[in-house]
Amino acid sequence: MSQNNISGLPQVSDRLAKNAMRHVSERLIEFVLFAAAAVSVLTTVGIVYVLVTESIHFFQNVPISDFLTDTQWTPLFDDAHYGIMVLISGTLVSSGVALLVAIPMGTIIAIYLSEFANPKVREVAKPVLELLGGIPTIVFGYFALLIVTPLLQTIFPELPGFSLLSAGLVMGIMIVPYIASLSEDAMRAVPMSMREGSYAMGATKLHTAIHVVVPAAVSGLAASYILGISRAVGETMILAVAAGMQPNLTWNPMEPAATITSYIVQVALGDLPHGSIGYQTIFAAGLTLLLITLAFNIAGQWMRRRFREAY
Amino acid sequence: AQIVKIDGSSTVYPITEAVAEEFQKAKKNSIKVTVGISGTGGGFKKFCRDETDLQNASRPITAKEMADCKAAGVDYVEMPVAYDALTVVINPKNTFLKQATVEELKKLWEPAAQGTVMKWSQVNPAWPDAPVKLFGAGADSGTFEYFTEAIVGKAKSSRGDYTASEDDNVLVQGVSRDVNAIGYFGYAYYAENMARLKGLPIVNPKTGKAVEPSGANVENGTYVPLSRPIFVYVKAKSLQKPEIREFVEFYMKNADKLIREVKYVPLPKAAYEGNIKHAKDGKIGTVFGGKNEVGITVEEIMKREAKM
Amino acid sequence: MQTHDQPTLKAEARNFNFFYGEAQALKNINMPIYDKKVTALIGPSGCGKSTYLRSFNRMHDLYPGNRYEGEIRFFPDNTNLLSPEVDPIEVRMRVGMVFQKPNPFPKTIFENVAYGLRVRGENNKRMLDDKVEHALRGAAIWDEVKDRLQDLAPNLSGGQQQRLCIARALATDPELLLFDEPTSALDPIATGAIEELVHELKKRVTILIVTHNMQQAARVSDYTAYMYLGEMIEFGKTDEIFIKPKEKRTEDYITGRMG
Amino acid sequence: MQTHDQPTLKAEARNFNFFYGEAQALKNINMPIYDKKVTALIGPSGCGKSTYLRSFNRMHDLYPGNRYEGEIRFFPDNTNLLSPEVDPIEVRMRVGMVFQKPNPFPKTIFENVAYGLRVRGENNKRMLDDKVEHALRGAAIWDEVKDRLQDLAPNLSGGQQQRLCIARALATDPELLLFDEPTSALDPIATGAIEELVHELKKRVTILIVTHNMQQAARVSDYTAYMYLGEMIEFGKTDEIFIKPKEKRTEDYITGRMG
Amino acid sequence: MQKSMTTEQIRALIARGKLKDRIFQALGIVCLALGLLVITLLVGDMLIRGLERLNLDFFTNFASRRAAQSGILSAWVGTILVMFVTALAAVPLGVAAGIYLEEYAKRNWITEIIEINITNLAAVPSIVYGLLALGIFVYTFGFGQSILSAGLTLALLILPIVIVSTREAIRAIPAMIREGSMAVGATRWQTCRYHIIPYAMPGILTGVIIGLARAIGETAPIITIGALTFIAFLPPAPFTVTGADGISAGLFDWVMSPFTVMPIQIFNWTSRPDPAFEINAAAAGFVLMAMVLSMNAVAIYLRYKMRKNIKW
Ligand SMILES: Nc1ncnc2c1ncn2[C@@H]1O[C@H](COP(=O)(O)OP(=O)(O)OP(=O)(O)O)[C@@H](O)[C@H]1O
Ligand SMILES: Nc1ncnc2c1ncn2[C@@H]1O[C@H](COP(=O)(O)OP(=O)(O)OP(=O)(O)O)[C@@H](O)[C@H]1O
Ligand SMILES: [Mg+2]
Ligand SMILES: [Mg+2]
Repeated sequence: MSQNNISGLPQVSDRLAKNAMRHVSERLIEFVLFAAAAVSVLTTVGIVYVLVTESIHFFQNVPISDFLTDTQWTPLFDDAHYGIMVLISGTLVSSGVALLVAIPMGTIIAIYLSEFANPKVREVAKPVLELLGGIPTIVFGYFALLIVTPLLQTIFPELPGFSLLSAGLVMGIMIVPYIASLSEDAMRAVPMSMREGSYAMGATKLHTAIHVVVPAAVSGLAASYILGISRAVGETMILAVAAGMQPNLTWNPMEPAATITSYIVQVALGDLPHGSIGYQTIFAAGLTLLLITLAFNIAGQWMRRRFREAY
Repeated sequence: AQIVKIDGSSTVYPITEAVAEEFQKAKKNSIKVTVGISGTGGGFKKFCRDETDLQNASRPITAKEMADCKAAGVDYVEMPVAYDALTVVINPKNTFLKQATVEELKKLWEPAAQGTVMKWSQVNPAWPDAPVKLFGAGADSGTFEYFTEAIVGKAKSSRGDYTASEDDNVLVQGVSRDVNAIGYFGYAYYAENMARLKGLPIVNPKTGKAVEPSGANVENGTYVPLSRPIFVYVKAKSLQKPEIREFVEFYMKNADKLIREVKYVPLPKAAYEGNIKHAKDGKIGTVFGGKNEVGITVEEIMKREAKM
Repeated sequence: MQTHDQPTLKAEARNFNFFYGEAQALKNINMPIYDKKVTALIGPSGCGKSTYLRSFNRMHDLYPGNRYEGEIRFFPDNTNLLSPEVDPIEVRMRVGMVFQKPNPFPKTIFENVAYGLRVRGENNKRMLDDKVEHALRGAAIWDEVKDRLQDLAPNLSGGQQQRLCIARALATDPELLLFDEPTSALDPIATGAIEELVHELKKRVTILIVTHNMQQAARVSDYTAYMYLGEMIEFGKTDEIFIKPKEKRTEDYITGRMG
Repeated sequence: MQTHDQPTLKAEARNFNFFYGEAQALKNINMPIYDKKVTALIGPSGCGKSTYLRSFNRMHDLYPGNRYEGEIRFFPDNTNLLSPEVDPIEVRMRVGMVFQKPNPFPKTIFENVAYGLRVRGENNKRMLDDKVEHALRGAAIWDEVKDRLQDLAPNLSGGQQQRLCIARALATDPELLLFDEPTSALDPIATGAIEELVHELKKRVTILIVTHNMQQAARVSDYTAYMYLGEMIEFGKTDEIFIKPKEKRTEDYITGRMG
Repeated sequence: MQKSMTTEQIRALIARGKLKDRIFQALGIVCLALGLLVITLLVGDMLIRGLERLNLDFFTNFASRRAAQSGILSAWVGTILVMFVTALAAVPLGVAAGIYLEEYAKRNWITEIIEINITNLAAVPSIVYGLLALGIFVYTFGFGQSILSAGLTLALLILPIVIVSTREAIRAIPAMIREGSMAVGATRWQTCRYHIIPYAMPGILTGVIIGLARAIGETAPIITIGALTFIAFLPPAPFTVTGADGISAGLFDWVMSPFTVMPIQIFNWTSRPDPAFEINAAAAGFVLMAMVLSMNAVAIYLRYKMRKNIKW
């Protein structure tokens, strides 16, 4: 290489001089990025603050033991009971039904789009599917009530007009694009050389997908599941419309029930005076939901770490 | 720009919206009106924080809210604007139910009925041995509070095992699809869905005669105890502003026509005139003393207000 | 079965052309591959060796826009490997491959080697253990990994990864083995082991190997093909190609670089 | 500046140990790297050559759990490359690297080579054009890619990719260049060109090169280090190492494989 | 290593494998078709029922008590403006947070807390965000019941989605790309800017697409912070004269304006007694779908283009 090439480059001392500036700007950028990540923490702090301050008032009037053990939830009735288990059961059952639909269906669609489908199909189907996530949930609610429930009633004649089952199923459909889209991205990012290795062994598409692509994309799949679960747990309107809003301690999806979220939205937009005990129940319920999801998330994180180590 | 800010109950919303629309048209958009639907509770929160001029309310202001308003120095004029007749509805295919008494409804809806009264025959042996499917307003609503007080005799005292919804159209769906269903909600939803629902005549406890839910029967005062007034609260300070005064006046003058249009039941003319007068006189405060009352007639409200 | 002079054919390219979309990467290639012999492909970087090799197990089918023309006949059944009627999976079951860049799966070392067997429906633990060990020994990596079979394969060193990939290909015992520079990431000892293995293997398998190392080509192969800019310049017995090539270009390439 | 016999130090490993988590990959290495000389690292696959090489530009810093012990001194400024006070970025600006597996960015050929310059703030189009051409010529790939500089680099053949990566490292003119088997994916012609380049480069740069090819080590390097199982077995002038190594193990490795 | 299978056996095995392939493919098509069917059903139903309202007046009228004259002017304008604020806040913030967590953060308990925190936020019911935003944006920051408050609220709501998809997209980038960049002396930020962000972009865009789709359909949280239902005027366009005082609006005055959005209109219309409003709701639902699709069209196109050029 020529002489001018050398002179074109900064000398050692030059480099050190630049270093100081670079250091500062890198630090600054890191700080900005950190601040962005911290926004989520601040949001949580805010949410916890909002929930806890109001819940304190609530728990001053309602013993926690009642809250946890009572089997009735009638906080707005004259004869008030505050058994949160009633709402928790509705939340868990409806989310469970939704995930039983969304996870298999989303995963299958993701694998299909990433490994099987013709690229043209993929490029059209994916965005159209993503539309599902944008339909106002009230529309889904009526869909569940007016179309899915009657359809299910032809299969299960004893199914009531409002049930966790039909709300959960529709919720599952709504969540499908979350899982399908994110999982498909993760699978598409698996290097081709990995697939080539598998195909060269004579593996079929399905075998390659299940034994090479999915394991390689497992982190993305897990993340999409977590988002899907979260979406299910946090969903409101579908349940408010189609699940019956009937506080009912049940683990049977064929029954109507209320969930934490549908209860919260109902009361938050209802006629109750703010600051009353009845109104404060929504904060206690919200806090409970937050703690439940937190427990699940911590467990999930722990499992993921174990999984990564073992794998 | 001059803006009239209104928020509150979604039950009162259709009326206020109609008024707002006509008012803007009449004023050629020189005055703007906005209406929100954050619920009576959410609305009062804003109203008592001095953020809105008018408050739509499907129930009278509560003691807690009165205190909040007071703390913020918000005075208000209470104005009943329409009747919301609660209508008990059944499926049109239901042939055995011709009427019901308050006692029968009480048997069906009281807390003791929960889990035990599951069949029609348990309420009245003349009725068939078929399961009852119950639909009703969410426990957070003014409708619920009023219905329980009127029927069960104690506000918020109800069985819990019924399908509840904030959205009365959901209840309409529920009742119209189940022969054994019975439910209650605002009159307007019945009036608009008469093809799919049957309104159940309720026996007037005083006269002992069954009265059909209808605009006329509400207006002539025979449909008791399930007719209730709904309100607009106007901030006294706002009434100093000409545009708000104009709006309130417009509201009361056109109420009768517009309320009929949106299928609610208007009050007697005198009530609206009284409202205008109270606004002029600055009659602030509520006549309910922070609690709801059942069976109170508009005349009585007006009388009390006159005394204030 | 046959005399040394007249080897039977295992495969044969006939008027074979290959296109990456519009760009022609291989031009009218005619070349026999003899049964149970080692054929070396040599030629400068970018001349199309990998492209040619990957045609034998229809790897190009995985990408849209790639196009074959002509035939690659496979014997004894005399099928055209490239024919649309022929199932690429069957081709790949019969034709194993080791790639130029090592590409272990993100699985354990054991599962990497057992992969091909599982694909073939083998799930017997004892059997798998046996065959995995056998293949790892064959690829001269058993001693290094025998105590860490449950470790993740991508944590191995580059050379270890490549040998693992060789073991993976060996485990399923294919009829034709394609090696794309299998030893380029290996040290001399491992290279020697692999070369010995190739010697051993050719008793049973036909081998097609790309190499940049002329000595290696000379050492291990029976036949050598010299490619240049997508064309097959010369094909012949390795001795002849290395001692007196017919083509000037082949000679230049080999002699210029043998020392 | 210095006599041939007493070369100045460019870097020196002192009691250097390296750990992947719990597993020790390098054991107590002491070794000088002389200025403007080529030092070859040889040794069997998995012995730690890549690990050692990657320590010089703090590549291991990118992963949690990796641990250095001891020092690598860098001259003339006599800083300890591994010291936490030293900015790894600065180290990498001065120490270039070519990896064992070619790793072009999924960008155009031009942008791959220009990248190091852009990182240094160079955005002048003319200047970039010049330097990119220069570097590509240096890596003996200019003729092949000069008409397709805007093509995506991952579409190149394996050998072309590797030369591109060499060009990328050359473009920024580092003080010390680390080569991890740079020619393993290359054909003899390209290999020859790279070797010539190394010869050329060492007038200005210090080079540390891992190679499995003993001839290559013998041809290009001034010093050679033999590693085995994470230890530095022997270090010395290449002539001496290859002709009469002090250690039996070195001799076995070299002689057993030279032919 | 002896030959263990005959050609027939192999063929049978392949046939079985291919059968499984086909069964799975059929399953995939069924699942996909089911999803698409629901979409077509819902969108088609909205279109058919709402068709009679889908004329120009519907887009240029404000809300009215008469279903046939009621339009969505303030709603679609409001939705576009709110989405603009949301995207502008959520995308940079989410991408930055994702980059921080993947490329900068050390694996320690602080990072772990942030991680758990983010996944946890995804499950918080949207109405709770409304309650939070009411306290923070509306009252504490004094943004009032404005487009700004709503946009930021929804941005917080979809932040977890953007962050998670960013992180996963980054994780999928092979380590050797990062090594290649760092080895020429690039700083972390340079590596992010030249490599990580561009290569992660398709995945990030997926997150943006489903995040915005989520945000555009939300009702409860923005009702809570004070979105209106009847509003018969538009936010001030920049530099136009507003009201009688003759002062013209500044470039950003619209962000502080009261507003309504499409889903609130839909929500309101579906709960009206008069069934005629259901037609409006259907028509508005269809328009909303069209808005989701066109809002995402750019992102979808970019994702499609970028994906083609990235391979390793
Ligand atoms: N990320 C890692 N985690 C754990 N162990 C590793 C990792 N990378 C390499 N090793 C192990 O460290 C040892 C040295 O590896 P290294 O890559 O330095 O070998 P090498 O001498 O470069 O070999 P080759 O010539 O095959 O490239 C090997 O046993 C390898 O399995
Ligand atoms: N996917 C692809 N798309 C377009 N062109 C390609 C693609 N893969 C390879 N090429 C081009 O085809 C030609 C032959 O490539 P091939 O990989 O077969 O070379 P090779 O002989 O194996 O070289 P090397 O020894 O460097 O591995 C080269 O010019 C290369 O740039
Ligand atoms: Mg090649
Ligand atoms: Mg190595």
